[in-house]
Amino acid sequence: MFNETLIPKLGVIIDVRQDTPDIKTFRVVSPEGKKLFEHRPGQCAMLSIPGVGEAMFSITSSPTNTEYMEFSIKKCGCVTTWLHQAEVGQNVTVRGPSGNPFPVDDVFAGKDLLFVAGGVGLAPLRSVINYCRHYRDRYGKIDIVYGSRSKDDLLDYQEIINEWATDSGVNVHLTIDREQEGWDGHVGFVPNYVKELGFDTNKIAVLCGPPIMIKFTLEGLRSLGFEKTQVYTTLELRMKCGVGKCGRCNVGSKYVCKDGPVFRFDELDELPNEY
Amino acid sequence: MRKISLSNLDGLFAKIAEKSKLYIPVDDNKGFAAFKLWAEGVKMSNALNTVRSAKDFFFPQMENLMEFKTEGKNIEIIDIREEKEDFVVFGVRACDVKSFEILDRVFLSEPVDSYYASRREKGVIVSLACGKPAETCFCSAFGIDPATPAGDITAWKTETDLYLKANTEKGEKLLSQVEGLTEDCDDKAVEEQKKAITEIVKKLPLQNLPLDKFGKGKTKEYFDSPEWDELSSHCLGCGTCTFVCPTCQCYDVKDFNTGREVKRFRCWDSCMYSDFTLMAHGNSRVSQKERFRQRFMHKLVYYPDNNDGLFSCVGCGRCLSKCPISMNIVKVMKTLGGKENV
Amino acid sequence: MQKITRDALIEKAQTLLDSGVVTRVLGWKKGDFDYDVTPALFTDIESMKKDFVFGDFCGANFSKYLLKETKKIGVEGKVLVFLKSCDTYSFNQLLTEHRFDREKVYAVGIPCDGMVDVNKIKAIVGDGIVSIDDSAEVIKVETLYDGVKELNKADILLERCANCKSRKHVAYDELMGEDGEVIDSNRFDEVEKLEKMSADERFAFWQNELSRCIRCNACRDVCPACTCEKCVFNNPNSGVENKAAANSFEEQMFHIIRAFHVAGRCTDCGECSRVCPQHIPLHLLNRKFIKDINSFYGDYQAGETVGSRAPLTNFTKEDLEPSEAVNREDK
Amino acid sequence: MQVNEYKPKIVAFCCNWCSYAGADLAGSNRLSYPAEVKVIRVPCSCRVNPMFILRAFQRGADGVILCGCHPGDCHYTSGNYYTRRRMALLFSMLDYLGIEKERTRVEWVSAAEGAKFAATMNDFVQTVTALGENKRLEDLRCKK
Repeated sequence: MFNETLIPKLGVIIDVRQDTPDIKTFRVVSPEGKKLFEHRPGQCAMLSIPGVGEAMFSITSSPTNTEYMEFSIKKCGCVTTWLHQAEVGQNVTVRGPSGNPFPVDDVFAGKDLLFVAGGVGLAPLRSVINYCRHYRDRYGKIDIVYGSRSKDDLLDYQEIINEWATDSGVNVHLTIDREQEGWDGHVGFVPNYVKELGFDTNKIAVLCGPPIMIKFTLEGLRSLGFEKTQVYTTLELRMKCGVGKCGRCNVGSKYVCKDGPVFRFDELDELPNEY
Repeated sequence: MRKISLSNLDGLFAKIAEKSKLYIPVDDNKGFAAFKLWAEGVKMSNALNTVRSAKDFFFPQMENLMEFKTEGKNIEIIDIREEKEDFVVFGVRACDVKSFEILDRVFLSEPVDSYYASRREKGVIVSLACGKPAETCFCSAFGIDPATPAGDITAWKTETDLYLKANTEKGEKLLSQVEGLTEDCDDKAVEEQKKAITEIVKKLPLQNLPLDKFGKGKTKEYFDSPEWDELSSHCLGCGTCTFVCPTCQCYDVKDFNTGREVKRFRCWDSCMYSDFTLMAHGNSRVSQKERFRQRFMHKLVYYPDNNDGLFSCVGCGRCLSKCPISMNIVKVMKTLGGKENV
Repeated sequence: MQKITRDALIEKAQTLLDSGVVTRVLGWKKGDFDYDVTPALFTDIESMKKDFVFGDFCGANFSKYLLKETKKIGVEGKVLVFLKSCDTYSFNQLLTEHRFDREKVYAVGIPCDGMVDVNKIKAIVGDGIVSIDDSAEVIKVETLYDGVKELNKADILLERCANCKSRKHVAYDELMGEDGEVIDSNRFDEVEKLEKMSADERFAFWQNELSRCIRCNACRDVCPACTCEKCVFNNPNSGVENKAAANSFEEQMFHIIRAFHVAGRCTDCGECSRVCPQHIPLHLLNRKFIKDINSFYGDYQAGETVGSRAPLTNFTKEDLEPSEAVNREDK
Repeated sequence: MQVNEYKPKIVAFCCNWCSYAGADLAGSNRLSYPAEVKVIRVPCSCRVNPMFILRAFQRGADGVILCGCHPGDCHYTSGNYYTRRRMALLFSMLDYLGIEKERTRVEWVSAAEGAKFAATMNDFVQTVTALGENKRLEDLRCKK
C-alpha cells in the first residue's frame, strides 16, 4: 500500500498556554513524546478532532525546536472552539507539513529583515522569527513591528519582551490600537506605526495579519520605497486535503496549500484578487 | 484486431465476468443509461452515453477514508484501506476515457492519492466508438476522436459484430482471456465506421469552439470580464453540472459519527455550492458569480496552467443537456471568446 | 386558445419599456439548439429582438427569480415578468410568504397550452437533433440520423403540463389573451396507483427511483417554495449531509424532508421533476402531500390566493389522528 | 423459551408537561413497561421535527413513538394540534415510501395516565417486536 497523505498521524497535546483571551497555544508531540515531523518556517499542518473537523494551522514553533511543535490558535469556528476546551493529554490528529516555507536560507540570508504582524498574524511569523534568531549570524538587523487591539491581545508577550527584545540586533516595536492603563508603549494602528518608524528599504519585509492591515501596511511600505519583490506574506483559505487536490483553496491557478501559503507580493499581483 | 458476433455478446460478458467484475451501461426503466454490474440477463444499453460519467469507478461519489475510535482523550486511527478487486468497465466513450487522463494528472501527481490509484490500477477500460454522436457532443473540439477512443481495449460496434483491439498490456491480457470466443479479422469494417463517424462529426454544430482564446496564462484576460455577471446571473447554485461532469474532481472530507466510531469520508463537492469555500470568518467567494467563474476558469485556464495547456473539459455534453437553466461551458466559451469565431 | 407569439411578447415589452412602467424584462434567451433556452434579463429592446425566444421549451418558472431581481440594490423601476398560469400560483405563494416586494414587479400573464419535454422528444427521435419547429401543433424535429419526424405535441408534453391543474391565472397586472379555467386534472392518478400497491412494492419502487439521486440539490435550488436563506441541508451543525449520497437512508431522508418542508406550500409547479438530472419523479412525493392534505383537511391549493393560511400552520379541533391517517381505506 | 430473544429499540419522545409526567407516574406506581423504551423529554410534542424521527431510525431505532398532551390540553395552547397534522402527513408519507406504518405512532398521554403510558408502551413494543428489525429506514453505517 502507498503511503497516504490523507491519513493523519496521532499527536498528543502536552501543554496548553492561554496567550490572550481568545488565543491559546498548544504544544503537540507524538504519543512517544517525540516531535511529529520536521518542517520549515512558514509551513502549516492540518489538525483534527474526529467528528469535529479538520483545519489548517500555522506551525508557530521554530524548526530549530527539536522537541515539539506549537500551534497558536484563535477561537473562531468549530474546530478551534473545540480545541480551546481541550485539556493536556488530549489526542489530536496531525497531518503535514503543507505548503512552501519562507525562503529563509536563500533569499533572506544575509539580509536585514522586517516582520510586521497584527493580532494572531504573529502565529505564522513566530516560527520564522525564532528560526532567524536561532541562526542569528546568518541575518542582518531584525525589526519586528507587532500590534494588537490591546495589551492583553498581544500574543507571546512574555517571550517577546524577555527573549526577542533582549537579543542583540533585534528591535521590537509594539503597538496597541487604543490607549490602555498600564501601557506606556506606542498606541496606534500597525500600518501608521510602520510609516512612523520609517525603515530603510535595504531589507526584506514579511507581513501577516488581517487583510485590511496587510493592505495598508503594504501601501505604507511602498511609500517608504519598498518594492513588491521585497515583501512577503502568507495566505489562508478554506482547505480540506492540504495537497492541492480537493480544489478549493486556489487563487487563480495556484493552490494555497501546495503553492503557498507563502507568497511574494509581486507573485500575488499575477493572481486574481480572490483571497 | 479481433471480432465477435453481437449475438454472442452475452457469452463475451459471461467470460469476462468469470474472472473479474464487469460493468456495462444498462438502461433504467425510463430509458436512461447507467453503469451497472453485469449478470446473466442484463442487457447493454444502446444509449450514446450514461447520465453519470464513468469517473465513479475510480473516484466514487462517496468513500470512507479511515476510521477513528475515540475514548476520553484518546484517539485511535484505523486505516481501513483494502486491496481492491480487478474490474472491467465496458462501453466507456471517448470523452470519458480522456477524462481519466485529466483525473490522473490530479490524483496520481505527487503525493499520489492511494484511494484513486488502487482503483485505477485494478480497472480495465474497454472503450466503445461513438456510432451516433449527439448534437451536444463537442469532444473533437478538444482533439478527442470519437471514432478511435483510447482505453485498454478499443471496441467498435457495427450492425452485426463487435470489433476489439487492445492498446495496452492490460487490454492484451483481457483479450487473451476471451480468445476462444473471438476470431481474428481485418479492420475493413472498422475503417468504414471510422470514416462514417468522422463525416458525422463534421456536421455536429459545436465543433469549432474558440479554444485558442483560452488556456495557459489567460487568467488576467478573463477574470474581470464583465460577462461573468450576466452568464452567472441565473445560476441556481446547484451541483448538477459538477456531479455529471467527468472531469470535475473537487471533493470534501467530512466526518460521520456513527455512535461507535467516527468515519472520515470524502464525497464529491461542487464549487457551485455556497459552502464550498466557507470559513469561520467568511467566504472568499461571496456570490454565485465568483463560484460560477471558478468552475469555468478552472476548466479553461487554471487547469491548463498547471497541466501543460490541457483543458479540463472533454466535450461530453452532459452539462449541456442537464443544467436546469441551460447554462454551460459552450455558452461561456462563446461569450468570453467572442462569437465571431464560432 | 390563441397562441402567444414571440413578437407579441416583444411588442408588449417594448410598450412597457418605452412608457417607463418597467426597466427590465425577465425572459428566455436563445441557446445553441432550438430546445435550449436560458433565463435572461433584458434591459433594452434591441437585445430582446436579437435573443429573446418564446416557444414550447420555455418551461422555467420565473417566480423564484423575482426574489433576487427585486432585491437588487441601486436598480430602479419594476421588472417585467411573463407568467404562465401555473407560475402565477408560485408567484402568489411567494407573496403570501412575503418573499419579494410586489411593487417592484409588473406581471404579465400569458396563456399557455403546455410546454414540451425535450427528453421525451429525444426518447422518440434519438440523438442528433438538428432543428425543432414548434410553431404548430405538430412539432417537426429534424435529426442527423433520421431526417424529419413529426411529433404530436400532446405526446411530448412535460409531465406537469400533461396533467395541467389550471389554465387560470391567479395573479397578474395584465393578462394577454383570454384566461383559462381550473382543470379537473388526473394528476393524482399516479399517486393513487402507488397507494394501491403493497408496501413491499412501494418500497421497491422508491428504492429504485431514489437510488439514482446524486444529491446535486437541483430540485431544492429550483423550487419556488424552497427560499430559505440557509437551508437545513447546508447547515453543518444540523449533521445532515448536503451532498454526500452516502446510502439509501440519506437519500430517503433528503427527499422526505425536502418534500415535507414544502408540504402545504408546494403549488405543484413541477419544476423539481423537470430539472432532475436523474429523472426521479419527485412530483409524486409532493403530490402525495397535496393529496393527503386535500383529503384530511379539505381541498387546498397553495398560491390560489395571497395570504391564505397553509394547512400545516393551521388546525381544527376535529382533525383526524395520525393513526387514522395511515389506516384510512380511501387514502 | 428462546434465549436470544429479539429486543427492539424504541425511542419515545414525551412532552414535558403531560406524557413525561405520565411516564413518571407509571414509574412511581410501579407499573412496568419494557426497558427497551428510551424516553426523550421534549418541551412540547410540537418540538419534534420530522427530522428527529428519521434521525432516530438512522441511529438504530426500530420504532418511534411520540407522546403529548391530549388535544385541547396543550401547555402552550395549541402545540399538539400542529403535531397532529404534521405527524398525520409524515406517517402517511412513510407508509407511501413503503416503510412499515406500525413503526411510528402518536399517542396522547396525560400526567394522570400512568397506566395508559405503561399499556401503550407495552403494546407498542409488542407491535414492533412482531415487525422485527428496522431494515427500510436504516443507515448501515450505524449498525454493528
